[in-house]
Amino acid sequence: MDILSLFLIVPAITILLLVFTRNLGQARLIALLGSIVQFAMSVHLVFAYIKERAIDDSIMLFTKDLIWFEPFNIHYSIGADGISVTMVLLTSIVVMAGVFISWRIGELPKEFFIALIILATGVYGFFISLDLFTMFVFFELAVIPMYLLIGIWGSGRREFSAMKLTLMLMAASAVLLVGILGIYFNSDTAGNGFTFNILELAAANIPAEAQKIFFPLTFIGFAVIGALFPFHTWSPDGHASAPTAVSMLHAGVLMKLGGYGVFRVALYVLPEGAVEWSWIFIILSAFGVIYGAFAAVRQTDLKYINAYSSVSHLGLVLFALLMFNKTAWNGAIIQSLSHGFMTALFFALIGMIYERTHTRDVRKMGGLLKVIPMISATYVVAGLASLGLPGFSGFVAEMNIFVGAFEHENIYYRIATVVSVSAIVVTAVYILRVVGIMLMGPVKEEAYLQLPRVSWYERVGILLLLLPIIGIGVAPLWLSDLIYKSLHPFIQGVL
Amino acid sequence: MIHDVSLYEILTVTSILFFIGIYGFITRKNLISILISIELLLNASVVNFVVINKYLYPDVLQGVVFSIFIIAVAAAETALAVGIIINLYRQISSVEVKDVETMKY
Amino acid sequence: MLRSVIYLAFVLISIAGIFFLIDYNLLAAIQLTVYAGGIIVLIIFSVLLVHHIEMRLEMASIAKRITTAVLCIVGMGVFIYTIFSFEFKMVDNKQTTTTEAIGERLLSYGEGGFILPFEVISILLLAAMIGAIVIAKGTKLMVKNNKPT
Amino acid sequence: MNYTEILIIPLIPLAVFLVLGIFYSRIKPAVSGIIGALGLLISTLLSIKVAYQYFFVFSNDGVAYQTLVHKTVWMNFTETLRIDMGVLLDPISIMMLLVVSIVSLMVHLYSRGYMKGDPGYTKFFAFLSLFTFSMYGLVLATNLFQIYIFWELVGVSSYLLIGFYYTKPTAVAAAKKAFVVTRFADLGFLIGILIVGFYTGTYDFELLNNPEGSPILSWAASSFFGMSVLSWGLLLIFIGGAGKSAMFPLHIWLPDAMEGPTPVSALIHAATMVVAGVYLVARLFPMYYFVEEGIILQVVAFVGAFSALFAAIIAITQNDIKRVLAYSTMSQLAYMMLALGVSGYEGEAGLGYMASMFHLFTHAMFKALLFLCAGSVIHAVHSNYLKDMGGLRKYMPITHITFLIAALAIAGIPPLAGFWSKDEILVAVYEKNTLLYIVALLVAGLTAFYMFRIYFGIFWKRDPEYASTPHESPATMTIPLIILAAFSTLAGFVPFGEFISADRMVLEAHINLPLALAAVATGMAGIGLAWLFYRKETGLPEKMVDALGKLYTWTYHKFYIDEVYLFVTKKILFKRVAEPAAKFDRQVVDGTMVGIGNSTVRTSEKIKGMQSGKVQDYAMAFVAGILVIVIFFVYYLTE
Repeated sequence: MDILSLFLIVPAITILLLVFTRNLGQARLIALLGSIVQFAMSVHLVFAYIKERAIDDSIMLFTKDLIWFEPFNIHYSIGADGISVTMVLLTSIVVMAGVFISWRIGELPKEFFIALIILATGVYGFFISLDLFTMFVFFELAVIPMYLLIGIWGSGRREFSAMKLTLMLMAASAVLLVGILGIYFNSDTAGNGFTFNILELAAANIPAEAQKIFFPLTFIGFAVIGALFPFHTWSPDGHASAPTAVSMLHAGVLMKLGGYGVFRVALYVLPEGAVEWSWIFIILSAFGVIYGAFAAVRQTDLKYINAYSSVSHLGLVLFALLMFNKTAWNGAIIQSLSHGFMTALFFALIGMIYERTHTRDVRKMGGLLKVIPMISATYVVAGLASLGLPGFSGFVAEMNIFVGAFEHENIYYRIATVVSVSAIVVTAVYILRVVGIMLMGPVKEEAYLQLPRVSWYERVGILLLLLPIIGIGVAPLWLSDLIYKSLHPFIQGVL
Repeated sequence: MIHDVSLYEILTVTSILFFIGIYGFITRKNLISILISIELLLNASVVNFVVINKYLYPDVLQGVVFSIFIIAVAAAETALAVGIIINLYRQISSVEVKDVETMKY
Repeated sequence: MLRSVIYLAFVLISIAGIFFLIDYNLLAAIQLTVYAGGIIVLIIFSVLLVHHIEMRLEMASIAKRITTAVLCIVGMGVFIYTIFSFEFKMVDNKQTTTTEAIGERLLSYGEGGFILPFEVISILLLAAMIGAIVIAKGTKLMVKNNKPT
Repeated sequence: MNYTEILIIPLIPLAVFLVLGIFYSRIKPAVSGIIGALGLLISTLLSIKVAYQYFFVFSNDGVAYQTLVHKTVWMNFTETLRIDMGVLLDPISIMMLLVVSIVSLMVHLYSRGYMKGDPGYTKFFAFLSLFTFSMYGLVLATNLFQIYIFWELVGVSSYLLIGFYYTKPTAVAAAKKAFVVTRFADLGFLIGILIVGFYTGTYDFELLNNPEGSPILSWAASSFFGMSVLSWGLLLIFIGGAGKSAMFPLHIWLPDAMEGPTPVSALIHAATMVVAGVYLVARLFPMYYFVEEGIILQVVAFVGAFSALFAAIIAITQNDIKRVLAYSTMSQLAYMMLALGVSGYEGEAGLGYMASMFHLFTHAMFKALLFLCAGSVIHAVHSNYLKDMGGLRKYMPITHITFLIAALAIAGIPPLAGFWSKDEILVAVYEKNTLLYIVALLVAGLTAFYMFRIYFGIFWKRDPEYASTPHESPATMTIPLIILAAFSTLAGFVPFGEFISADRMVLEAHINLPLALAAVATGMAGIGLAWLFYRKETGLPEKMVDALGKLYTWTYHKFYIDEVYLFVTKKILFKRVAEPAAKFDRQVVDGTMVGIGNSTVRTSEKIKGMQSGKVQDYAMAFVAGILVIVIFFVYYLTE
């Protein structure tokens, strides 16, 4: 059994078992077991990968290839490099934390966990796929449960948000599909027939004309889910309505599909198109970085603040990816990971706060540090991590991005870098504003004094997410080595 | 076999019949009228089958056989339709199309 | 209403006349018995059952009628034009198709036999019959079933 | 050198921080204080040992002091650019190591008394340890990025400590302000680092600071708006330093930062963190000096001179003693900047550099002492304001004496520490630029004046009605005062030039008698004036206030710099940028997206009628469609 396929099989088994559960207790137990197994597997994968990498120099390791639709040459083709390995690790941790955070999910627990794990399966599949079409299938598999999760278990204007989110992502998928098919039908440069396989596609040297047409389609298709300005508006509403664990998975993992897809497909397969178009998307993403940060400053709903913060942070990922520089790419991947952990943590904390105070309006809260110290202190830490404090993962990522982007030979690109660097100040403003209003200051309502303390499962969830943030931030070398080596084939593809 | 009447005339007649049926089907608002229109449509096609069989391929019998089938189906259909109409009338005392629209919802 | 049914009867009988003319006696007979005899009666009965003499016949809106009329006339024009522009290869034939031939054809299970459709049609007819009965007296049955013991 | 020992120095506070942070609720407050102080004592002893070894055992007479580096890779950027973590030993880093250790130790000891009974006692010590760790890291940094990392960390510790009384809205606001303002400056710093890294290909101080090395020589290769790009980079780095060291116009956070507990003000906002900016410029001094003939150093000098004067003037009018001290700190830091700005590199010309570092050292001692004394006073009268104080010399003799020593030291009265260092600065400035010298002299006089204004105000003026009789602070607080007073007295006699100079050679500093006399005279004049104004209680201050009118109001309101900032941030950035951005997003961008959705809905509303469910309508459409198709096929395709 190859260890990558297990990432699809284990969730499938978990889902199967979940079908037979009868109540919340059983459902969460099964889901937890499943996620723990996944986590163990992903940790094992990291070590197995490091061991294998030492002796194997091929681009992808642990590959497996089965054909599942002969007429179009569609394969179930999987493999992993350093980037997918880290992404899988991120996913498994966030899923596990999500299960912990949803420990007391109210209605339809079984269905909730099933949808959650289907989503996770889609994400795993996406990260390990080497076949464009299979990748697309998993992409859709990850998006669809989102609709149910928000529509059924959400709050506020959940139907609207769920609809908006799904429609925008579907529209993006449509664009993406056109791009993928465009790639597919231009892939026969060597006369061996069309192919969906990414590695073969990258080697095929798709004609430059076709690249220029299909790069924007592919890029936008992926970038919508990566919250590229101006296609980000599904994210604030979606986050605001989604239940906690879904927000976590959504912001923590699902939005990473965008950056990953851009990197793996748009840049790798269509490098010439990317060079041709990069300037416009750099402007958009650099603008998005600043814009998201400024928009976050004036929000009052915690989730909105965080959603806009995500727009800002993920704008940085796309920005870095377009810089065609190993350092910046390294930063982009680490930023993806770091943002994944951080927003997941943020949303988990927001969920806990909301559960206790029944409001997400920062103006209505105050002095929470006194009342729920553990949650509030973690919120401060998460905030500091988010504004790029050294010692946390965000700093490592951002510095890689900035240094890498600044290495670009074109002065305008460097100026764009300076512009996006300035977002760190605005980030500090909106983070500290929330901390100042919500956590510090006098306690605003008497009722808050009796808020329940943090429970063990919440504590575990928090720790699960906090430790990687600190881990990456304190010792980034192993992670960046893991990623850096895998970037090599990509940069060669581009230059 | 008649020589004064050619295939063209008969087909013209059936075409006219057919479109009268269509006109009736679309414009009438009464279920029974619609039923009658359908009979016209079916009959027009039956005649076409038979006539073409007769004039062009006298050796085979497909056209005739199909006509018989069509007649049989038409009979069945009419019986059912009448059953439905009567039942409907019992329930809502009307056989107008606009009154039956409630069934859509 | 009743008048239109009578006209329908005339049309059907006329079609039977066409069958007679082209020497398909069996078909003509079937046409007369099934259509003119059976279906017309059914329809007449239903008309009598559901129709009151004071009921006004409703028609669609004028616009719709005109559209449909135009459509039909155009369609008819197309049909007739097509028919007349096509050269049919007329085959001269004098033989009368016998009922026996038709019957053999219907029941043969060899090449070109129609045994299977025949059986299917018979089952369909049966089903339609039962269905018609059930539907027509549906309410009563239901009332009977729902009656508490 | 034994690098393990050096590594242990910063790691002890880190360990203390982790222990206190993780076992936060399980640890007794008293124990946490002891752990913190004990840990720091070890660090201090080790620092002293390291300093001794470096300067005396390891030193090679007659030759320039070596830079000792011990580092390990922390993160790789490219083949050449990377972040190392390590320790760099050279005279100034060791000097800073001593300053940080001593002041931090004193503050730890002092806080055990000052913070007694506070609910956040353990937290306080944890943060204090975090700060000390970060400061050690900053001081020992081997490259620009390491210094930036710890720069941010000290910033955040400062944020946490200013906001220590987090239920007080003013403290929260001050903490936020401090962080955001310095963050803004750090933005400059970061961009500066990026520029320097890009053009020189290294972050390492060793390589950057080599006067003949390629990084420095590369400045001529590129230019941008009339200045070398490298100069722009250095200017941006200086902005970072100016933010931390509260140079005008980035000084606004420092006075507000006094909302934090007083020991914090002493440690962070007087002695250590705020000098980081000065330290940064000193650390990169060869670069500043050699790149484009020191063009940026002139900026440094003028910014320093202006800030010194500006802060000294404001300090005169403030009534909150901690704010007076804060402005005084700002003024003194500016003094050090000024000295760096006028300094040369080799031999005698490098006097400014040496003087700046010397002043940094002495200032750390007496300013920490001043703050701790102020803390002691505040502890006794429970107020920061001069109007609530007076006549305290009777109640608090130790505080009184130590405060007086510190005040005399800062006023530049021989033989106290401040005299020696300030005199060197004045000499250095005098040799460079007369205008700056006059400013510096004026600042010296003003310094003496405002220091003695509060001195007389606290200890001599008539008693206000005390609710309860103030009494001397406990020994835990007075002992650090005494120790620091001793340092303030003796620090001036350290032959500083032998240890620290721009080119690492021994620099013989000598007293320039006329200049020294002028400085002392100015200081005495300031003190005398203060005596006249505030001791004699002649009502002169009020008269002066009336006479100056508008000028006084302006000064009292700190020249409305805060208001300008508030206007820019609140009115322009928030109202004109952030709010429109948020609105724009909701209405225009989101509106477009939702609009697409809505127009789809509307279109489908419109065409919904077609799908009426009426078979007859369908039939009509069907017939029409069939007709179209038939006509198309028959008459178009067959043509």
